[in-house]
Amino acid sequence: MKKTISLVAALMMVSGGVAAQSFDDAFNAQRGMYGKGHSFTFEGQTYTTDHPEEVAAAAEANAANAEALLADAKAMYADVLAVDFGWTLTKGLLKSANKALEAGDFRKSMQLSARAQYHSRMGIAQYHQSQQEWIMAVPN
Amino acid sequence: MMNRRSVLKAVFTGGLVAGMGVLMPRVAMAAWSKAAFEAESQEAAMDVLYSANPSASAEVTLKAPDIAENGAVVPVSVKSSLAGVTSIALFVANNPQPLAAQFTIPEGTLANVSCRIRMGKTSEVTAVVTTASGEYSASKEVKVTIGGCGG
Amino acid sequence: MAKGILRAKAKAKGDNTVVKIMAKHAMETGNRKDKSGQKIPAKFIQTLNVSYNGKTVMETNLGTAISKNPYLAFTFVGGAKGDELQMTWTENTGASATETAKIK
Amino acid sequence: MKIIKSLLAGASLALVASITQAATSGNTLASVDPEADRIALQSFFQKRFPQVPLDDYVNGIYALDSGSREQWEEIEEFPPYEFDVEEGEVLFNTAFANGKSYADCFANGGVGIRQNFPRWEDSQGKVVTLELAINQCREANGEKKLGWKKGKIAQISAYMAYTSRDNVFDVQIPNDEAKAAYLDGKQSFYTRRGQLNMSCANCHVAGSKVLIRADLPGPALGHVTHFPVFRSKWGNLGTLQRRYGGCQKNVRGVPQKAQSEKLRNLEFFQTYMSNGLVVNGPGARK
Repeated sequence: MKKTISLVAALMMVSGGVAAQSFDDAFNAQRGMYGKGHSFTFEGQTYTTDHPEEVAAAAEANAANAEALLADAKAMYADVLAVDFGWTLTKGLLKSANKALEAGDFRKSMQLSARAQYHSRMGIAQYHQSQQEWIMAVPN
Repeated sequence: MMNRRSVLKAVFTGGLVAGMGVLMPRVAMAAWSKAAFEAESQEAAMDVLYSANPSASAEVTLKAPDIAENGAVVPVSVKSSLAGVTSIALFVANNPQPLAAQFTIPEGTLANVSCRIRMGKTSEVTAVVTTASGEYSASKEVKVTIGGCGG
Repeated sequence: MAKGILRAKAKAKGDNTVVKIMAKHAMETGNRKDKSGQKIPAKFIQTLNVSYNGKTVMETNLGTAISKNPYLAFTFVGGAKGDELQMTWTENTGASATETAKIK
Repeated sequence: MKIIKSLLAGASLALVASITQAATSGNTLASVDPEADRIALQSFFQKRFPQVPLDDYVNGIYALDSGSREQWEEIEEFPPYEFDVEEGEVLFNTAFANGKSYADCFANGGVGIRQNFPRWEDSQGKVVTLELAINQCREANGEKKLGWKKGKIAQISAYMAYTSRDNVFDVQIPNDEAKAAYLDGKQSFYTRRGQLNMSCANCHVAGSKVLIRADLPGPALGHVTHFPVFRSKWGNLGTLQRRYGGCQKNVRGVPQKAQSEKLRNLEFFQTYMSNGLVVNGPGARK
């Protein structure tokens, strides 16, 4: 299963479909090669390979941050369901994040919320991408 | 085809029903043998049913798939060109209870039966054919895979 | 429709009759658990015997390794179109019945 | 551009690499041409599996996988759905409380009409699948709706398919509204969903010769002709829309609701693709 998912990640990076390297391409290439927590430069600027969700999850672990992150993740899950592109594991992540929050394990809750939010962001991206690209898969 | 040894063994292993079945005049096969059907290894089940280990024979044909489409429904056929076949039994070595079925073949019925069996995992499937001169067998490994999506 | 659990297709072919029988039965092994984690008790067909003109043409002892909706096919010498087969099944629970089918 | 993509993404995108943008049928109401789509899909499969006759696609995966086919033929000796067809017939012929029955709702008394579903219903402005029509019939006669995925509705549908065996699928697209529904179904079929980012077509068109663990996916051509199916995995009979939900879950997507507009349109598109093939439902599958 791991293998499939990394392939999926690879598919995600080609979203732009432009030959010249865009920021997304650069980000994804760096992320693919070095994982999170790595710095790279793109057009003279320095960036890290962290997803926005990972940056949010790395904030101070406290009740307020965990609650805010969970609320964001839930809102984005509602958004992805509205376009009918939800992923199956997201609901469980949100549930676990809620549990961890109630148990006072803020760090864990934030990490779970971040993953859930990443799923939903990707689902929404998938929706937009598919609107453009589905026709290319049709045989003729 | 049970002799005294297997009767004793059957009774000893708590297979009262099997024991009684064998003690009755042999009208075809014994009644449903609890000891044999509930035995948890193929060896134990065969011990209950047969006096000696069946010998492999090219005259027993076991038809079963190489890879089962679904372990819950595996079509299996057994036939034999041996003379005087009185019964056919099917074993799935790696099932929790390896004995799957026994078929009594009265005179006038061909030694050729088909059924569908359950297989928990990849296993040797063995068909044992009983004739007046003893037991003969054929085996085949049937692979049971974890399905992908299923068509 | 007061039909039994057995369906049979018996066809006279030359001197022989080809019999195919399927039973509508879950063949519960006793190893499965239901949603609440309780073991579902074993409930399966133990024997299925077929006779023609008062003569047994097939006797079977079945175990839990027989699939759901058990299937049995065999061929016997004799039998003619329009004749009847008697099929008797017994469950491990003691339930039992005899059903009939016509040779076609 | 496509080359870059397949280089980047490796094996799974390579599947798409040989496929170029549809020239004759497009992605707008004006440019979409269902008949061209259907012929293109047929020729895709005929090019890929030249030894498989077109008619054989009604057998689904068994048209392509000989090892499985042998077991399937063995199962078809006495298929597990026979009980369901029998029970479906009884249900079909049982009168409602008001004295009417299913036969009153359908053309030709409901016999031998499977090939005309799903159909575009102008009066309702939507695609009506056979199962939807069955439930509409019930409601029109004061009966409760049946569940969409299995049980009685599948049995009735199985009986109706059984009476239609060997009839040639003839799904009609009578107007632009119907065409829009078709286009929506077509888009769904080629749209990637779920965490695994896969579309129906990834497996059932491009991937039709790629093993998924030990399984070959069934070819999209003839895909719907044998439903409802008795799947050994389910241990009972289920409708096409039950299977759709299962597929969407398999790619880790939140499944769309059975008989939702999206899935009805998908069934409309898929069945149109199988126009010209015969009804051979119900079927037995692994």
